[in-house]
Amino acid sequence: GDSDDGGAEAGNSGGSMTIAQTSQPDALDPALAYTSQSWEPLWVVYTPPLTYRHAEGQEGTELIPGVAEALPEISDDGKTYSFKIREGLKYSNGKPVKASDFEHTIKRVLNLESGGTYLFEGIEGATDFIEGGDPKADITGIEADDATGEVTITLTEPDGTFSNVLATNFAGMVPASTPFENQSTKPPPGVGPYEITESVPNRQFTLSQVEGFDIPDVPKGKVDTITTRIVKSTSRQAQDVIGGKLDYMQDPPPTDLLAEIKASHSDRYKEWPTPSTYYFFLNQSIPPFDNEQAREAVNVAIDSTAIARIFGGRLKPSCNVIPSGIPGHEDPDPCPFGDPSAAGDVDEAKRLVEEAGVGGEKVTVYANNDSNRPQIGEYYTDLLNQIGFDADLKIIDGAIYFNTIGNEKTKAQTGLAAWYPDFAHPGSFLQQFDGTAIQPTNNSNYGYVNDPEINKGIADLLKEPDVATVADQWAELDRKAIEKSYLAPYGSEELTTFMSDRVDFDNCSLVHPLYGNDYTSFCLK
Amino acid sequence: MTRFVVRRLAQMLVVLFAVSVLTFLIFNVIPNGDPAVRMAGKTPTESQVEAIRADWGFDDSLPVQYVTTMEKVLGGSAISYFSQLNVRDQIVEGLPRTLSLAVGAAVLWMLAGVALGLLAALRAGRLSDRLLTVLALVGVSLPVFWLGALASYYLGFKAGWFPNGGYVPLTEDPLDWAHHLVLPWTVLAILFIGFYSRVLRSNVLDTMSEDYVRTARAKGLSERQVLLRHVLRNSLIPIVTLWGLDFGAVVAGGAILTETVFDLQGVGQYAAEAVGQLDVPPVLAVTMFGAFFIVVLSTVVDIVYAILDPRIRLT
Amino acid sequence: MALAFGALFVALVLCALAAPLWADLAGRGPEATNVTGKIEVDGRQVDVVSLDGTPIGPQWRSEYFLGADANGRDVMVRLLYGARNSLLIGIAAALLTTILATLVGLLAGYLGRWVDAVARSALDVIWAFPVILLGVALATALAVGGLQIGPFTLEAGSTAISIAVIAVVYVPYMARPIRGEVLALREKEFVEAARAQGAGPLRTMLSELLPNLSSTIVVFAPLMVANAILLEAALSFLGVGVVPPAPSWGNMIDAGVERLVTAPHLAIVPGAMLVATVLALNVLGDGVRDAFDPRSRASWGARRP
Amino acid sequence: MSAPHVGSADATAARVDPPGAGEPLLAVRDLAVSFPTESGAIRAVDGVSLDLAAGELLALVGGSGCGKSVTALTVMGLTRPQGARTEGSVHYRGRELLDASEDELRRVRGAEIAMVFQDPLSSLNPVLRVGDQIAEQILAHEDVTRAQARERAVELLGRVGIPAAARRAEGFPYELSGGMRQRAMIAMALSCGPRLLIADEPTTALDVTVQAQILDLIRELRDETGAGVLLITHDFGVVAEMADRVAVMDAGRIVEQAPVEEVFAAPRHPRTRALLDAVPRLDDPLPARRPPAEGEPVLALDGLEVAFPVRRRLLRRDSDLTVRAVDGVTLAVRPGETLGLVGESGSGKTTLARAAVRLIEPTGGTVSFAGRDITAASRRELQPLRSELQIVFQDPFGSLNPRKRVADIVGLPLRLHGLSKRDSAARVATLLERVGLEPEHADRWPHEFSGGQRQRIGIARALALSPRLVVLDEPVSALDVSVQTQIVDLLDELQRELGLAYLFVAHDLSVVRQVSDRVAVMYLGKLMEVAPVAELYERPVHPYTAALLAAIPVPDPSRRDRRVRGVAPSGEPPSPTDPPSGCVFHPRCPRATDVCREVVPPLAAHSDGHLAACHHPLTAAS
Ligand SMILES: Nc1ncnc2c1ncn2[C@@H]1O[C@H](COP(=O)(O)OP(=O)(O)OP(=O)(O)O)[C@@H](O)[C@H]1O
Ligand SMILES: Nc1ncnc2c1ncn2[C@@H]1O[C@H](COP(=O)(O)OP(=O)(O)OP(=O)(O)O)[C@@H](O)[C@H]1O
Ligand SMILES: [Mg+2]
Ligand SMILES: [Mg+2]
Repeated sequence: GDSDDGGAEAGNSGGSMTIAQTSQPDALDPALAYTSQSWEPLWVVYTPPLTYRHAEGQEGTELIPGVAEALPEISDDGKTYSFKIREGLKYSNGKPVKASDFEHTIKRVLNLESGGTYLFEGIEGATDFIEGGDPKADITGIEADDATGEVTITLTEPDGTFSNVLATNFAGMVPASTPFENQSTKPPPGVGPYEITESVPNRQFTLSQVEGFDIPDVPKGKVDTITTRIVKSTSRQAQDVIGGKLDYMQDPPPTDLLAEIKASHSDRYKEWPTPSTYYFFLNQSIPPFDNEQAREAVNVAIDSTAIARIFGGRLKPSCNVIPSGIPGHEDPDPCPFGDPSAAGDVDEAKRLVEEAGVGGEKVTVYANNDSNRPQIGEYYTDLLNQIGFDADLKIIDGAIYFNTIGNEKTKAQTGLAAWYPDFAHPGSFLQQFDGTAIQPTNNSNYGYVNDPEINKGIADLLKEPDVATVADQWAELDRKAIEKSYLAPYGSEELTTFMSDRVDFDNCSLVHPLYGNDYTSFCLK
Repeated sequence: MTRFVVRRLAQMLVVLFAVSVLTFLIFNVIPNGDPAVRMAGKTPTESQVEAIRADWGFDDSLPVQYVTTMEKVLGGSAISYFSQLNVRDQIVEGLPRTLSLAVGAAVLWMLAGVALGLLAALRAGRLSDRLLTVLALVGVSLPVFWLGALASYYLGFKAGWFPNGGYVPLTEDPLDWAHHLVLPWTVLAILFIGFYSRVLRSNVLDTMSEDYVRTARAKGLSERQVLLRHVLRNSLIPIVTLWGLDFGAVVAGGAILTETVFDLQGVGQYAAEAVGQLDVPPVLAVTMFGAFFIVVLSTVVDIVYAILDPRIRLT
Repeated sequence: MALAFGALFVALVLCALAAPLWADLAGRGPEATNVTGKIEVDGRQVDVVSLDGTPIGPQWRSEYFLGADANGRDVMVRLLYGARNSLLIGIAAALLTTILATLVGLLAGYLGRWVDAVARSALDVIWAFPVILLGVALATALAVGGLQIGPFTLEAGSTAISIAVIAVVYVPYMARPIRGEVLALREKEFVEAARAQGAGPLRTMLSELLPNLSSTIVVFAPLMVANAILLEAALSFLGVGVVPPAPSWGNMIDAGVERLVTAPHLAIVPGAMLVATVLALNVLGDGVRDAFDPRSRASWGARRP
Repeated sequence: MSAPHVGSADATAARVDPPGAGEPLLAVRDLAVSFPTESGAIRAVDGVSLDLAAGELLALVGGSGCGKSVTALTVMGLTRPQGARTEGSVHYRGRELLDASEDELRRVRGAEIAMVFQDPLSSLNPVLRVGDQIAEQILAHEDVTRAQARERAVELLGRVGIPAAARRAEGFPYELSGGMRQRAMIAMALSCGPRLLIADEPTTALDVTVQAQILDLIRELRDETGAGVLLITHDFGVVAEMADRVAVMDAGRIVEQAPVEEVFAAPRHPRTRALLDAVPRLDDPLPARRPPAEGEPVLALDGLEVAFPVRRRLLRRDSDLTVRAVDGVTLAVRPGETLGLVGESGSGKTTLARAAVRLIEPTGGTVSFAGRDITAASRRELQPLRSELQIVFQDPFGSLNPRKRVADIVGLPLRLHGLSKRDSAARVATLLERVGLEPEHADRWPHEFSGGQRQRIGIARALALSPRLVVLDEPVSALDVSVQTQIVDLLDELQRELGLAYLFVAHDLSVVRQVSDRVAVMYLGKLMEVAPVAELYERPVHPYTAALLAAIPVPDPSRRDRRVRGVAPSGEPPSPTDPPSGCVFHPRCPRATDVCREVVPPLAAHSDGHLAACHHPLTAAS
């Protein structure tokens, strides 16, 4: 991990790049942004108190001090976190960074109804602040002293993930003058190697390098400007990267062009594993998947290699919940329902369905319309039909898909789901199977998994601040969930880096395990 | 005239009102989940949802909600449920793109349609007429989205003659603007070229058998004068009005498929995406904008028609 | 020429009807996936869908005659079953449009007064609604929730939704000319004659006016079917028509354009079928118009978005 | 090129060609014209030979479809665009026109040979200004500026008697009345001083009073310019009035060609004789009619008013207007009698007829049928009366539903009155026989019948339920003269046998004279005069009636000069949206005085059963 200013030596500095995203990021405001599309650029614009090392693989999951001088001091009861803001730190607009800005940053998250609210609800007084609705009110659990730069946070309960929370983009520092409004069209200044200098929604936004940015272990970036264009079709993006009109595309090239890219442009294309879990949720609150055998049948029948082909090979088959790269991951040996890299056993599955007495039951499969997803849905629907169900498919726009299946009234029986972590912590995955977290709407426990043992296990393990010590216990919970077929996982997606000829691909395409391609590593030949 | 316009304006308001109510109802009466919950993001809390609900007035009765929403839409302060972006800004952003597409295509289809239609009429019954008929019918039978996708890939990406989609503002680089739009224009126009050439052909044939054309010949006008001043002029009147209506329809959303296929990101594409997301404010706004455009143009067309053809009365 | 294309259309319908026969021959149904399967080509076992997801091309034999799609399904079988869906929706929607439009046109044109005013405003409203947007809006909203109108339940995702949406969208295109024609007919002396004999409005409309609308209706019918098929394809292309895995030409094209590079047949074949069908109907319609009302341009008023 | 300036009076003399050594202006020899069609060639003209000298007026007469128009069009090369094949020769001033190049022909057309067509509305381009359409022709032939041409156009319009010509030149054809349009057409024809004028039924579409004016105009112009005129017509009255010589055409051939007196005095060809015989004449003896029946009127109209709202036009500031199509008409039809109703087009005859059978709602006054007030009767209340009160329509094509068989058309009233299918079929058969058709015709479609046969079907339908009164709205106007006679005879016969009463509407005074017991004259929605038929035709009291009678061309060339000129009303009927004050006829009336302008004359009795609405009746004076 000796990557002090890692990128500065390799590759040239200067120049500008034009890159593409498929749709306007959900927000260009750190308080609100909550997708990998927005986190990828915002990571290099808004540095939180803590951050992750700009490095690949396991090394990249290491927490390092960001705006904070050092990692926080945690009290013995695990409820108090304190850190000090680095001295002399400035925002991209030249104004000094103050300790009280931190409280303002968190207030914005809580006040703006951000998706990240839940992360900070454990702070003392946070719920009162939210309910009060008054942005000027104080959050009692946050003490900031501008004179010393000291920040102290008090939690109501110990939370082993809170250091990671302090490293999420939501905690990316913004000045206390930032209004309590979505700032996507005029993003506020931040502390980071880049600042957003232009933002035309749905068209493009531009990151420009910040003079004088200096935080140890956070690279300063190489190219002067990075302009992100919104180009709706990945096929066009890929064609333009091939033709040199774009320098980089965030999304994977469409399956259709992969073969050609791999054949002719392998020198500027790579695939890398993500800590993600792709699975079919199986709703155990309603028939037929309230029946364990019926769920098992699905697990037995699934052919991950078939789905891998639909992904154009960009899927690493696996059979458990916590993906590799995340503490607590442990490949079960053997997988309870057969090797994920081999074909499924349709006959056995048929038998199980028969035995469970659910043959011929109507099942509606839900899928979203993002790339490849309908096709997976079609595969899955046919598979369910093959093993004896009477299945149809319902395809819902990606923008409302998760709300739809997360609504109790939808009564979604089964369908596609995938999970990318908010931070490198097994809890981030298993929380989805926490029965106590089930909500009537916006539920993310799509399968309504409610196993007291698992619920308790999660609650206990989350209290432990040091994940490493309880990694095998997390793995145990994982195994329990899949043995009971609470879900039908089939693998982790592999994402890609595909760049134009102009880019110095070999030296300048660092892939961070959580944030993906690291813009500070980008450089031109 | 003034009274006609006033009456049409009143009718227009009624139609627009009905369109807005209908759109609103389509998305509100039919059960499709709670927009507040949808807006709240990945892991919302109950209080958050409540807050959104209060802010957008989702708890109010439908008529009140309608009024609230329409106030926002018409006042230009409506924002998308999802992107939180101002809807009017987005429409204003997309409009030059949609207009560039529509105007170019409309000019193209008018010119080509008239040329081919006239040619077919003059050659009526001969082989070239049959050929043009078949071509025209093929034209009206080609689905835009299919043709567009093929053209964009084969002529754009494969052959590299044209950009494979996208838009460059006219003000930025007029040549590049046109270069980006050649394929979309053509693809969108083909349907109308087929259609217009057929209409013009039959208009011309009908007009040629009119008594006043015989009169024109009896006056000793040259065939060219007869054709231009009498036949074509009269045959074009209905076409001009059609043109107005079609142009309105194209701007108002008829170009959705073309915009989507060529990723022009105009108003139509914006609406299509919003519809998929059940994002009511943009859909309402675009529908209102589109309906407004259609209604205004049809009024204009009526007036133009009455000017071109003095026999027509405005009712 | 019209006859030849009429015959082509009939042939297409017959092919669609014979879809199960071909499915038998090909050995798999329209929705049967076969992502990891292999078939024998020139004595070698070949993946139907390669490891990087590229489906096999046309084999020109009963199995995978036109190749496979990305899920390893038989394109030919899907094409034929897709024809069933496309034609069913097209014809049913056109039928419904015709019935609605005739009804509206007849009532509005003959009864006049407030009936006409209401009908015209309703048509204006539908007309002012951008067609595709209306289609997509209705279909999306219905697809999520379904709809219950009295005893009729439109289940989400059913073809009935597409049919209803398409039918409604095109009503103004046909109702307006019919209304115009009724207005003209109403002034004809034979209608007066019937009234002079004491015939009531219902009788006048049904036995005096309706028969005289038949040529208009006949002229419109093929064009309406053509338009409905195209709109269905457009809706399916936008993902709100026929719901996969059930095939329709529109959703096949939609899936196909994603594979233009590696498997162009996926987009070209259903597109060509669509064009052939619509062209057949258009030529037929053109011929019918020439035969039935050579001077009227009304039918060219039936347009599509 | 020194085209004579037709606007100047002294141009006339210069224009007369010296009769060039026997060389006629136009000489047509063995002209044959055929049109290729899918079902074989149609030989429309089959050997026509004609001569026309300068200054001469040759009338080409013949029944409908005999090839008159095709002959005329072929002379100008205007059948070429329709793909006609021609044989024979057309010599114009020594030049062969049949095989002339399009360019040569173009120079002749309009400049030397000009043509006036039958329907002036459809013959003018609806979207171009009248003045421009005339100027266009001048520009095509003469080297003048656009402004000069327009100026000439205005002059020409004034010359053919269009008041306020400059303003009219700026107008569009639809803004002119029928007569004005035909004048404009003539102005256009004259614009380049043609030597030959071909007028194809120039007055057929016009009212008699206007027809008289147009014919006068043509004659005057011929006298002034000395041009040869080929006048096509089917009306022997017009022939007698106008022609120097007559060519009678039948089935594509000229069957007789002679000076006009000869043709009338001693028609040689049977076809000529047949045509002449069919012409109704005002000087025929009145047919013997039963004395008008007494008793309660079957139909009584009292102060009947029908007004229609009129819509505005773009860019014209009319206020909200109504047309008072029928304006306070009081009239009665007695049992078994025929009441003729005449009037010029637009005078409200049809409206009155339709209101009488309650097809339209009167806006004022009452309609009584057999003593019962039916003004406000509902459809249900009317239903039983429908059997007794019937109507026959003008258009034999429009009044039969093209999609129904004759049996269903004639059977409709029967079925509506509850007859079974079988009974009604039997009755239909007898009805068809009764009107001179075959029972087998019941299974045919209307389009399989000729105009006359269709009108018979319409009559059969009206008779189906043994009515007491039949309203006949121009039952013969759309028919050929010979067919007219047959239908009139049929009606007469039926009346005698069934004791029907007729309200017989027509614009043709000669026909009305033949069938009526009494005649009512309408003008602009008002009754002008009602009288027994002999009274009315012999001693008209109202100047308007007198004018109408005077305007009818008499089919007798020997009486040509005795026609009373100047009695025919000047001008045309004013717009019904804006009727004149006082007596509506006063602007056209030679006897009008101040009182006529201010006071509406009441319908007053002048002798027994002779009523007229006039301040200055003709009784004493004439
Ligand atoms: N363009 C054409 N094609 C085929 N047949 C035609 C054409 N023009 C005229 N005819 C036929 O030629 C015949 C003579 O027509 P024409 O118009 O000369 O009659 P007409 O004597 O002028 O009759 P009318 O008194 O009705 O005007 C008719 O039978 C008509 O149907
Ligand atoms: N439905 C209507 N709406 C408006 N105006 C009408 C209507 N019907 C008739 N008129 C007008 O009323 C007047 C009388 O018309 P009507 O048809 O009764 O005349 P007519 O004497 O029968 O003439 P013609 O000899 O041409 O048949 C005309 O000016 C006509 O334009
Ligand atoms: Mg003629
Ligand atoms: Mg009339």
